[in-house]
Amino acid sequence: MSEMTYRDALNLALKEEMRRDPTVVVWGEDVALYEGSFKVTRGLVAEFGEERVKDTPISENTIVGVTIGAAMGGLRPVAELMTVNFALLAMDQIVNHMSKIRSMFGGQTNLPLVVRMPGGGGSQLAAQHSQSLETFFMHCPGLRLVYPATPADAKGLLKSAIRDNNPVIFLEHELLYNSKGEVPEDPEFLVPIGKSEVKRSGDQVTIVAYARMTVLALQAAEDLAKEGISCEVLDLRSLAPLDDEGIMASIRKTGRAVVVEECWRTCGLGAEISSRIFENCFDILQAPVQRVSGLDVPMPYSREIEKICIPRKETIVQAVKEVMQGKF
Amino acid sequence: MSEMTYRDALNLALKEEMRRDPTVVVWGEDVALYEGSFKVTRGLVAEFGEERVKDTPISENTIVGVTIGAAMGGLRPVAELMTVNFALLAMDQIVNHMSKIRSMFGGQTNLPLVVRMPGGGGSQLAAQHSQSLETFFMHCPGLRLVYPATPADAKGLLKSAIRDNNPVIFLEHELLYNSKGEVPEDPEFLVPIGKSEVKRSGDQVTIVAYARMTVLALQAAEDLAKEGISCEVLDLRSLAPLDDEGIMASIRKTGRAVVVEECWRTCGLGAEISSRIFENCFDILQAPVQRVSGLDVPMPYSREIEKICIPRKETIVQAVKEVMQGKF
Amino acid sequence: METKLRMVLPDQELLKLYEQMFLSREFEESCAEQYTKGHITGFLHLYSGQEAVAVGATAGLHRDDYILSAYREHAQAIVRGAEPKRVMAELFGKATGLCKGKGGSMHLFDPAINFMGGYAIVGGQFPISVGLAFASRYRGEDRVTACFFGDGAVNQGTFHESLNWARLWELPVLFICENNFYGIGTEVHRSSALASIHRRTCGYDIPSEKVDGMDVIAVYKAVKHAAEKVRESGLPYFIEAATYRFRGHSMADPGKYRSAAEHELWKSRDPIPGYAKRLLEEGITTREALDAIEARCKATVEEAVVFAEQSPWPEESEVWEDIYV
Amino acid sequence: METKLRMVLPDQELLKLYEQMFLSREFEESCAEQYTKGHITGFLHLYSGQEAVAVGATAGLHRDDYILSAYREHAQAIVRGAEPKRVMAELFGKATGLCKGKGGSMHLFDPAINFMGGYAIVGGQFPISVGLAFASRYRGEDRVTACFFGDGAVNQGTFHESLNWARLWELPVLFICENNFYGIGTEVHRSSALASIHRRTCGYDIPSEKVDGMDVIAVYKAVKHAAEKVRESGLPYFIEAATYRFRGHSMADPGKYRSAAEHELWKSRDPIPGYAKRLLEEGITTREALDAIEARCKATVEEAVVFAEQSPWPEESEVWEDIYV
Ligand SMILES: Cc1ncc(C[n+]2csc(CCOP(=O)(O)OP(=O)(O)O)c2C)c(N)n1
Ligand SMILES: Cc1ncc(C[n+]2csc(CCOP(=O)(O)OP(=O)(O)O)c2C)c(N)n1
Ligand SMILES: [Mg+2]
Ligand SMILES: [Mg+2]
Repeated sequence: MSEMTYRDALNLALKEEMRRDPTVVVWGEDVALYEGSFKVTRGLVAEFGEERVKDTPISENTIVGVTIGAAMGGLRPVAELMTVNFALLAMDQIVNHMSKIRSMFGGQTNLPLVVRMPGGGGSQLAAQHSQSLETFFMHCPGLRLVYPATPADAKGLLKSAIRDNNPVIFLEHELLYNSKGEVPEDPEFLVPIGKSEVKRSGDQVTIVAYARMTVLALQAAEDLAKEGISCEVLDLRSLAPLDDEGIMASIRKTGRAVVVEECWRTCGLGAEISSRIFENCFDILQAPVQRVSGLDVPMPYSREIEKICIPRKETIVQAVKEVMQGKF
Repeated sequence: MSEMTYRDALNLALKEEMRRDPTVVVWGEDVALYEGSFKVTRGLVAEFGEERVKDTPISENTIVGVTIGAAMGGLRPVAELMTVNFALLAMDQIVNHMSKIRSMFGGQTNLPLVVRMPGGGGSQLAAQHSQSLETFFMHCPGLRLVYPATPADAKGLLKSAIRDNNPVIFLEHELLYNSKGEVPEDPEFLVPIGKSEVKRSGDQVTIVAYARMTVLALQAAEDLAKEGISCEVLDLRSLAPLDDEGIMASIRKTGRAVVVEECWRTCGLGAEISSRIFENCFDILQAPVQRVSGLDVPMPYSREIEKICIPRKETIVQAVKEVMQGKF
Repeated sequence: METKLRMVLPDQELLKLYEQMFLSREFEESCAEQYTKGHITGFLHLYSGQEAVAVGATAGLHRDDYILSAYREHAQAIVRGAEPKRVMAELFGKATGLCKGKGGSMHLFDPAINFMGGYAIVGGQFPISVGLAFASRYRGEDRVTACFFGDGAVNQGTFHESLNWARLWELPVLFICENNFYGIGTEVHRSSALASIHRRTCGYDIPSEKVDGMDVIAVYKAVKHAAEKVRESGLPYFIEAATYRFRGHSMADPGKYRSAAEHELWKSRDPIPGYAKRLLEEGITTREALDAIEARCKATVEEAVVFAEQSPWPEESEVWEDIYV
Repeated sequence: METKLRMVLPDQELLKLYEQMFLSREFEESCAEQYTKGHITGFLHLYSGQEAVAVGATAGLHRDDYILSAYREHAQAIVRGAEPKRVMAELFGKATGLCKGKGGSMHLFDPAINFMGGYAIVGGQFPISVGLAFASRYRGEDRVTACFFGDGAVNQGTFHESLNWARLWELPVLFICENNFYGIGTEVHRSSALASIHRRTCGYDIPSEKVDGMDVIAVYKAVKHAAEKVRESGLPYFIEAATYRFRGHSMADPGKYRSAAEHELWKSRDPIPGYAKRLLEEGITTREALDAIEARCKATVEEAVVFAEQSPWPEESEVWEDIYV
């Protein structure tokens, strides 16, 4: 184990996998000479050279399409879209192509590729640069979708994603890059895709969360513990496939749930999780599931109003208290 | 009243609004000389000329962007994307621009525009041409979203959409174009955006549906009536804003709900509606809400397997029976 | 002056081109019939009239060069070597189809013959072609990626992004535009500011040329030459083949936007009888030999239909297969 | 031979250009300071070095011509007439900001002066500009739409789609590429196959030219001439202005990818002192007069900061406003 940032953990995962497998290549806007907008690709071009680590033009739909073609041609490309917001320019290649190619061609090709996308709000980047688009990808069958909360998961999931033979959308939270944690050094350390993790054990209520929302949930649980409320924090880690088993096991233990999502509330993934809990656990549910969500608004720039558009520790605490009060 | 098809009702709405307001212009791929892939724009270029009815290049993101610019410049453009599948090439202009412009510019401009998109599955058009993408638009704040089930609603909603000062995504179901119904002749006949309609009254269970799903729900209700089950069929008509009041009023009456959606189940709009029902009506709900959804798969071509991927009358009937049996 | 055929290819090869064009036409016309009977459903875009492009181009490529195309791709797949009966079964939606009945007419795919797909989103195949070309260069393979597309596709953003990219990364992509002068009902000068499509590569520093797409030999020579250039230089190249579809855009389109005169003019340039005449005039074959070829093609297509008819539907459980590995 | 300034514009106008450039620079440098103090947050892309483009171009346009730009647009907005204090308040996120604090640095908008927005998605403004141009033609207005963008933006699909569209529909769009040779850390020849950007319009039949973007008079003349052409012909035109940003891409970028020598070379061509020298040499003004102008600009910017500081935050309820009409 050694302590490192989420950024460095991702960087290490890339390096280890590139060392291990010469078919792993990396590209994206400014990932080579500039070493990435968020510096996740630092040192890659120096170690692996310009044929394996490539800068691309600002052409997002083509970045994804080239990644698909390269995967079809036998490589394991890892593309970076500078931020998830720009994935909206690539929805054609992501949804119309990446997610469907294996199936519509009758299983005759795999697409072992990863598209990394930093995302999330909270840095006063305004409406066009603050989106949490995880639900779009989760809604589309044919994709894997992961979104780590900790440096260890960041490393282990990225390595698994690169080795996976399915197309994986790999989300990274911009506000977590500098967060620190213990990361296993073993180059075979992998975190399985599709498995959630109980990040804090508790028995009165389950907070289901992911990525930065997990971090906030843990803080909320800490505060709530002081008030005598015991929360279990379940970090989804993978959004597709969703770990139904893990979710339901926790709810069966606690009987109450709060789902925290950074994305817009309406038709957000929280609704899906909440519905699944209602559908599968209604026999033991002690209160309606609560959703804590991003507000259904284009993100405003000003920090004083931006902050109320994103779930906070306080809003989670409040939701937990409500769910503790609620009953059927 | 006169009987006409869904297609002709849409065509009439376009003509009436173009006659009424010279700032209404129409464009899209093959909408002018070819009169539209689905012939919804038949006769328009003949009546209104080539400056008001325009063919565009195959450039979907730019079709939407030009529509935004024209709306900002004082027109009321009605764009057609040949099918909703191609909206994935325009998600940048739809989500990053259209939905946010008014808000991020502090309310200093409106975008009185409509983007029409035929969609839905069931014609063996395979994975890239059979999608039901309504949830993507519903998830994104800043847009209006409507999806009529009948010729009358098609006419009344399209006219309202054109007169609305917000950007409206107007979905049309490809399999409904030839369906017939009575349509009011009054050129001031408008269907309000945001209001659902009870298309069949009943008291034991509410089937919440939209577009072609409403048609199937009505057929299912007919069959169920013979078995003594009284269904109310609520046609949403507008997906954004969602008519919470209408939905809850019906559920409060029946105590049971089945939500039918053509789109993919995971993170589909059915999850949202189901969650809202659980959240708002759990006190009177007599059984868990059931979702009937499109399968979470890329649509296969072969008609023998395509048909099981889309909700059918039978699957709705079955879900209603289950919800009648179910209890908390 | 037309080149003498024997200066271009040996007799057997010349006859093979004829056979491939004839087979393609037979296949497509049979598809039309099966569509009318309701055996083929969905969208069906036929290639009749454009055969010289697929046949000439495929002959000009190596067998391990990749080929990608749009949704009007039956001929490209068959000429490259896809079994007609498995293609027909695919169109029927049967389990024995090339893609198990999951893709249908617009999504043929056969990696065994390096046919890397039919794509139904206009412009979708551009970046995928560029990616495949990168993979082959990276792996040190001596492969050209041939990317076919229509005149309507050149206004899609991916066209621009991918041409720039292919030149910038110096990738062996051969872009082949089948200019049949219409994208559905829209004539090329109503969609492209510069209707001379091959000239549109000037902004990417990609050399281009125009070829008569109704002349299989002209296409063959141009593509062979271009593919050699791509292979030697490692750089992209662009060919515009002027051609015509004899049918509507798809089976749903009566094609009324084209004048009878225009249609007749192009019909008179039908690549198949024109080429037959040349073969006969230059003494390469006899009418009897051609008859035999034609009969063989007809039989192949008939067998394909029977095979497709008799094949089973996919199992319902198949809908959950082939999505994830 | 440089033209004599007085042959180009009256003295007052010449001085106004100086004042606008100086004000822009002052404004941007003050922003940098406010960012360091934490008063401005988010992304901040400064314009220092490029002033001759915004100032020369705006002077070459009519006041009712539309202007659209990307996210490095403070100067374009201010030069066009946006109040510096309301722009600064916007950057502070205050309720008195140009967009009520909702847009921030990248999304200035002021329809009263026909400044139709800063867009933060690279390439987002292309189609919107085309749509505005269509609206003005449709309404019979005599308006040019000037669309500013960077060298990095030309590889986006919308560039291609929109140039083709503007020419095809014959719309009065003046495309102005501010080529500062870098898109973030990527030099233009590493992103564009044809690094000479103005030549990329050949595929759309749009005339284009290149101008020295460090020379406000050259930009003014080129834009004025181009705008006249656009107005007369109703057709698009394209200008590439070669320029340089003196700072990193945004405040987060130390800009290490550019050599000190390159930086120095461009610094020596700083459009502001160079132009001052010309004004003095040609006897159009005096050092004292320039000092007075400069003092006035400084005062304006200082007032803007005070205004921004003292302005209130938006109410929380504002998050629900301005989304729907
Ligand atoms: C992105 C996208 N937009 C629109 C369509 C609908 N469409 C199918 S084919 C076609 C015309 C394409 O014309 P062209 O590229 O010339 O090919 P051709 O059909 O002539 O072979 C259009 C608009 C589509 N399939 N994909
Ligand atoms: C679609 C999209 N992709 C990527 C980005 C990230 N990004 C912001 S600015 C920029 C570089 C743009 O360079 P250029 O067009 O030359 O403008 P400059 O910054 O030099 O003024 C990039 C890649 C973005 N904002 N939008
Ligand atoms: Mg064509
Ligand atoms: Mg630049």
